[in-house]
Amino acid sequence: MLDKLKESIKAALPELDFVMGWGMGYDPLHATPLYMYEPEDVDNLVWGPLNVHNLAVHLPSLKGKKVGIVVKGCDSRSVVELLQEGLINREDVVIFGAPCNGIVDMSKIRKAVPDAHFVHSVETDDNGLTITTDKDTHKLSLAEVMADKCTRCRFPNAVVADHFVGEKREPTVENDAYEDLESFESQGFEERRDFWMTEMDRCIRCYACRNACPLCVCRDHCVAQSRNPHWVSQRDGVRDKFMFQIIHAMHMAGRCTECGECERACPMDIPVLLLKRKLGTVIHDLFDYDSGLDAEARPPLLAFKLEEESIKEKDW
Amino acid sequence: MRIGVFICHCGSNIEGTVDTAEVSRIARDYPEVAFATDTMYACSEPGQDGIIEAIGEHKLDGVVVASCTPRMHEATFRNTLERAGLNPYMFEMANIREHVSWIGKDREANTNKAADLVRMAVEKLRRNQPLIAKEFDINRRVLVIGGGVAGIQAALDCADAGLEVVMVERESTIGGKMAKLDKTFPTVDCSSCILGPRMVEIAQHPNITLYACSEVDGVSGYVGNFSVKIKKKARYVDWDKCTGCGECVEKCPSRKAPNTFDEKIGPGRAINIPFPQAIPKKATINAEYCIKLTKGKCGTCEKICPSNAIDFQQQDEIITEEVGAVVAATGYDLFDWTVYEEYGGGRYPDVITSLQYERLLSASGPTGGHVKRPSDGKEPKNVVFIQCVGSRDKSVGRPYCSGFCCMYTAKQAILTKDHIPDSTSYVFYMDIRAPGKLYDEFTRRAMEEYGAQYIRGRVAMVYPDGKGNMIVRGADTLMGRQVEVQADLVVLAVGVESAKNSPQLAEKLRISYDSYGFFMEGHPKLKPCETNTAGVYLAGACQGPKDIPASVAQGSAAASKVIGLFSKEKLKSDPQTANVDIKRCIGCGKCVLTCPFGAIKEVDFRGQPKAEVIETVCQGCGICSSTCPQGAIQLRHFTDNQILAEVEAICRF
Amino acid sequence: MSKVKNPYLPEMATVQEIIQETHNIKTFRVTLNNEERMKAFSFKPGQVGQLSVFGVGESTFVINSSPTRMDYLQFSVMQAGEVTTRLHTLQPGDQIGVRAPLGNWFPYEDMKGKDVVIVGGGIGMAPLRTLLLYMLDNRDDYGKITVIYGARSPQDLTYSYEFEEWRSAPNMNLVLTVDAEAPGWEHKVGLIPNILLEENPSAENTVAITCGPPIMIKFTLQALKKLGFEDENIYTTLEKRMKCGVGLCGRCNIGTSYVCIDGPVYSFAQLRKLPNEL
Amino acid sequence: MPVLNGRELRIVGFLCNWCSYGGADTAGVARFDQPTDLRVIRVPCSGRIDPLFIAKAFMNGADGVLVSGCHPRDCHYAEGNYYARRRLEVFKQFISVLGIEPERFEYTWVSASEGQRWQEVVTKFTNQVHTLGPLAPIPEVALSQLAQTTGTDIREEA
Amino acid sequence: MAKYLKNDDLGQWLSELGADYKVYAPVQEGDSIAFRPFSKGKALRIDRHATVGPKEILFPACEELLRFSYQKDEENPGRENIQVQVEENATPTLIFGSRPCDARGFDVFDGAFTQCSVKDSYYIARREQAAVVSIACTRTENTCFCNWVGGAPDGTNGSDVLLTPIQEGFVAESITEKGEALLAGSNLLAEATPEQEKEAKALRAAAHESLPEAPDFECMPEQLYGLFDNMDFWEKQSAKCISCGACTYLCPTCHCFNITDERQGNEGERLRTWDNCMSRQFTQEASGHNPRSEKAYRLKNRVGHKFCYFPELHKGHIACVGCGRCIKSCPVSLDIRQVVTSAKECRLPAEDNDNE
Repeated sequence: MLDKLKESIKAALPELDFVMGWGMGYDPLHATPLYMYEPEDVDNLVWGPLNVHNLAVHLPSLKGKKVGIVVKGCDSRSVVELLQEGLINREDVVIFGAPCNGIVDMSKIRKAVPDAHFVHSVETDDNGLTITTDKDTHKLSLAEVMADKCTRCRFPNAVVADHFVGEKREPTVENDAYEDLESFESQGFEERRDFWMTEMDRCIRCYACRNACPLCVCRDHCVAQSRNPHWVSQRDGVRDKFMFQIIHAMHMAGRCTECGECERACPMDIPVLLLKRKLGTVIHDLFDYDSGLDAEARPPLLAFKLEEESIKEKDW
Repeated sequence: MRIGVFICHCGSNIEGTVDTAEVSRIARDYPEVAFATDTMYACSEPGQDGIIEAIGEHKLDGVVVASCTPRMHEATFRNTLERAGLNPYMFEMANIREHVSWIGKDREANTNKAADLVRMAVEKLRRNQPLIAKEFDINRRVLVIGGGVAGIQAALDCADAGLEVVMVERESTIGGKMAKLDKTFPTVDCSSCILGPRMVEIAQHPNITLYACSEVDGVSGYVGNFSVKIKKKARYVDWDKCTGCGECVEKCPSRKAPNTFDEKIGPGRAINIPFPQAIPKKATINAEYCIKLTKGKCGTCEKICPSNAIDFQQQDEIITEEVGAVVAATGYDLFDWTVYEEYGGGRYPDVITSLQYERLLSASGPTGGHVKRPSDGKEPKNVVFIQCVGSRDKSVGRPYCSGFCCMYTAKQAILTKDHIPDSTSYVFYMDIRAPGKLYDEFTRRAMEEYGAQYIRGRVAMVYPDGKGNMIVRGADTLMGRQVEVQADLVVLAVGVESAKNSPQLAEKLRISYDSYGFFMEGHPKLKPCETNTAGVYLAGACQGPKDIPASVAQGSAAASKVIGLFSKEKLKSDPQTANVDIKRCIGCGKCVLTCPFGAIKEVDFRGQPKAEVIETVCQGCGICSSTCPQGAIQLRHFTDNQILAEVEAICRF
Repeated sequence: MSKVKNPYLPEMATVQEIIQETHNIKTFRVTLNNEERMKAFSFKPGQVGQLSVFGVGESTFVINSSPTRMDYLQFSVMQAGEVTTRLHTLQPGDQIGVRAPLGNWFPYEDMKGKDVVIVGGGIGMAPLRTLLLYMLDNRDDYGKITVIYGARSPQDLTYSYEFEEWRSAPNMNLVLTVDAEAPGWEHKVGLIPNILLEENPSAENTVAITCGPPIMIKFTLQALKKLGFEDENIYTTLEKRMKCGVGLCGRCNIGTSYVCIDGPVYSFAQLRKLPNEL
Repeated sequence: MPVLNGRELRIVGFLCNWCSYGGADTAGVARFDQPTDLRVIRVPCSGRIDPLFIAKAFMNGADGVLVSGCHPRDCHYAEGNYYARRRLEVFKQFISVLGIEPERFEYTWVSASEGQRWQEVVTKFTNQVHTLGPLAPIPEVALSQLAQTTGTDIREEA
Repeated sequence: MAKYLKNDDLGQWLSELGADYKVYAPVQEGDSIAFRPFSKGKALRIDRHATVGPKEILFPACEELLRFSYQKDEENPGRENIQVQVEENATPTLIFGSRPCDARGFDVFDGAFTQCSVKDSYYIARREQAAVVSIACTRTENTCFCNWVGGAPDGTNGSDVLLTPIQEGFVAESITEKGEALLAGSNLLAEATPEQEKEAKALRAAAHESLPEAPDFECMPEQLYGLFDNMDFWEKQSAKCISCGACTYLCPTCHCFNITDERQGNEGERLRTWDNCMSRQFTQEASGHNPRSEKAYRLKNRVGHKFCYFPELHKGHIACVGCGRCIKSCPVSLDIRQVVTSAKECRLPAEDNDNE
């Protein structure tokens, strides 16, 4: 399948400035975004559970270029969302898709393999990963170390693609039950607050969560660093850090596809996706809307109905 | 910045429950406050002079007044600043009367809260920018919605002042309710004699364009430049050709159509001219009853019309008119009295409404001015009037007084005696409300000179006696006994309610309406004919029950407001509009999508898409500001930083 | 605790006088509250200061009064960002913070005995004014002084109330220009580089100093080269986003040179050696 | 100092100018007694209210936030409260994940004529917030710095 | 004179040190490790590199440079005086568990903040009162390259004490007088036996061995100046960068900062906070001009600063310690080693005579 993917990229490359995919990174456990300018670059392309990055994040800044992008199912929803918001032109992007079996969560790997920083080699196959460090070898099934988002994946195949290779996969689940959220919210309000206080306190305000987010399109103009408007100060208390995460989440309401890049990018392992998951379920329940599926849809918070079926505000 | 803070006593209105001296002492310590004092009446002349003096003496460049609601006096104080040479927008108000002193008596809590509100105002003011209103052209045409007496008055006053007037009337003739009346109180002069000439003036005035049988379909734009869509309803008669000769009406075989002008007493026709003095005097086909339109046969009118005016193909038509101001004069409708089971719920033909009775009294009515009761055409000798039917009655959701029923009932009692000298009128009433010039004298005349029997009490029941008459049973609370009156005819003084579809029209005009559907005036006392939407004015009963003189007065008042508005060379737009920081805007277009006024357009700035506000179109709602994730579009004087500063002022201290 | 002086601590100062120069430029005359410090204060023409509005922030401005006239320190402020906007709302008597002097200065010592050509545009006249007044107050040390000062319109010229004083100095040529004809304007009309060429000052034993908008500097430089000036004898002052003003915060560098301490005054010969990242 | 001797809580109100602010005025004119906790911020339209203002209020120590606008269909700006309704509803459901009781935030519609209703709304909401009690403030400085100044490691206690 | 500390006594020793110092040590939070105030009974994580190093102890992510308050004249509220206060709160601080690369980061800080024309009094106050007890690396991670930039897994620069973990304990060596005092002050530390010393030495040597061969970076300034205008190179190198601040904030040598004011009512403070040269706002001017508006310029400046400008200004000292955090925590795994070696290997165009 990888060969087919390479073939189709090579075929399209002459028409394109470059194609974004994944290549191997600094060690066998890490892939990294690969920019393919020449046919020989395409030979470095890899496909598998290490392709964690959502490359759609780069698309809005490539306006004026004609580029290709390789997408997993989840990535493709970000592309749809960008199309919907008019931030990229459909004719300027060529989308290569392939069925995805799921990607790994590095912190799960670190838990399973404490020596993950000393990895010597990694082999992947249909059953999972075999990780060899300077000390020993670990056989891990993909299910063990799979990112949470993949365990509830509804779109393993690209929802939009110009070239799709391989056989489409069945979704893992039909509906997202939001069990993680349910279990979190089974706690009392004070416990939830305490949880965020502890988690947010270690934030270093690097904004990797924001910059890794394919839909945080304000980026250089984000209110996090502006004085007018002055939504957050540069203090390092929980108040401003938490406020920023709330801003991020609310700005994503109705747009977020829960690709999880914010959480994956966080060097401090703060579970910031949970906030967006909450909004995801609220939006879904209120407006029967899933983002990133229909480039023609009007997003729910930029629309209204005279009578809202699911909002019972008059009861108060 | 050097801010001056003025805490108003409002006599004892504020000072009674707020320690204003203490508030001003606290305010002195707020950032950039250079001067703070309490003052007896900030809005009075000495109060305003004091502010002006302080501005000069303390070199103030911003002012906070803590007094009543800004909805009352914001404009007043902005003027004060302007007179002192400051930009009028370097001003904020803290509402310590309606929101503090009047809603609680705890002086300590009130003083503390007032000080907080002043702090919020100071923090907001610190972030104000001087604003200069943009000027724009006025389209000196006015739309009058409704051709009743109030609308007619407003239209003629405007037209006489040289303004072009567009009048839209829902019915096929203007004249409204007044045209249906026989006589008017308290002078008992002929209604059509005084209204008729005014209607003719409308028709003939070179400045007035009349759309009868039409409705307002949509309104866009803003003061000075409204664009109005008018739906000309299909009437199946080409009015350019129709001469109003009435032959078609004569010959029309469909006689089941309700005669709405005669309040459905007396026969109607599918094709009709409401009454001989109708303006415009044109025939209209009621499609529901027209045999041709319902069954495809007949077409008698088409055959006999001497001017070939009949057009069965006619469709509704939408016309757009551009105007600079709107006067809403849509009047009222009558309460649907059939909810009163005790009065028969509409089952007895000889229980009629006051307006139906008015038609029976009228020479142009179905009985030619001879009072004949509907059931058998007999002249009634005992007429019972029941007042407050759908007025002052919480049980039917109409707790308000309709205001003029007492008067017209008295008038009808007098007229009954005039028409049938051997008759007796009985009036069941709750209270007689006759506060107006010559009004109380008039009701007394009805009792004293015309022998009307006034019985104070509610009617418990009206029922037929089985011999063709009605029995009215009620209480005489003055005498403390039950009474029963045998009645040949029962006339219900039915109350007033807002005209049908008033809320829908209000939404189109973007004005408020109360829970009964009456339009909200700008201020109950000081702006009785303005609305909260600039350029939209009210006349007549659409704002609340009103009799003819009051409606006419308000029609003139609304006209004078329009004339005043149009007397300006140019209009100034409220400069509190949205503004794009082009360096922050990423051109995502979310603001363009959500602006209800189309006031934001996408422009190209050095190859990048950016948002741009059309300042005269922007109404200052701020939806764009809360939509823009970068905070690149900010509503002036309600910027994110200002609201955040207010939030901080509340939460941090 | 270390004995090292706190480089971030401003001195308190009082705004004495505010002059509205143009629609968006105000000049502030300030004195340090500590009289001893004010008396002892010394700086060199071209050095800058950081003005603080506490609660808003700091911003860098050249001290455009002359070291020879020390009744006050003068700063001209064009309204652009948050700090400048706030500065514009100040009134005489208001308190601000000052960290000064900072940075390097014009080579006024090396210029002695030479002719000087000053080319300024708009707010760019501010740093040049301090040098000009210094030279006027030490008139014998310098040769002929040519000042070419231009702005978009007559209303955009700063320090117009001083033009008479400048003009009346000996061996001095003051040339004023605006971009387009304006009612009542009796001086030159045209772009600064063109007027410079028209004036045709000799490059012989002459130092040229220019300051203004980037586009003007670019063409002025070309004009100066045409007139025979060498890069070594052409100076300008640079502007960068600054925070600390003392070479520590890391944002104003061009390669190894930190504009806040190694600048703001550079000769074009120096700039040519630095990486191309203006 | 809004938290008057412990009797009051911090309650922030955002009211649209045309309806609810007028409604509150009407309540005042009618001398309808109300609790004193609420501080009103006047905005042109409920559509101006970015839910993040409410979040900011909670972060800064508000114990309750009340938003009120024109009834749907009655917006002075035609559509503002429709957008507001969606955004505010989403926000109201969202805050539970932050550990803020949804009852600390309500939004409602009160027209300029509904003075009585305004009194009821304010009274009911104030009582509702008092039932929940004060909301613990979110620290403005890093917890580790707090530890430094208090000399105890609050992490350990948590 | 090496000493020996048993693993079991480590907690006790840190508690003892706590009497004179505020002790910071690495602890786990989530999947990350950070330096936090030590308290007994708290599990230390010294088996792998901390996610965020000890830099913030001496250079806090946020600190108050000063506090100010506007004070009103009693008689005339229009007259405001401003009081400015600087809180001097540096206390004796001990950093335990840093790695040699982390400690070497303080070397760079010393260069940037203390050996320059204007000195940073805040940093100096803390630095003077700080003691650093580092742990030598006996195993090197895939992202480690300290030997490329002049460091070593057992490097001593910046540390007062270096511990080498051996079976069941640590061999402790003092580097400075301060370190000597630290070791002398406790009965928990015994004299290390020759076997223990030998074991430590062997482990350290093995660590040296495990590192990849170091390229010669002598030529880097020249190479980087030569590549300055080669935007194609920098655009390709920075293509996958998302301009976040993970690399700079986690870097033990990055010392750029921002200064902002905050004010509430009449009080406020001037804050110094970490800033990030990879962000566009870093050099954004009010006029709209930005000398480093694209990420390619910013990566160029970051690499240039570390491998060219800083060494030029500071006796060849590269402003990178090879800890590998910027690689490991980069959301897109951008590898600075690869950027620098590519730059090194780039063939520069022949000297252009016009270009002086």
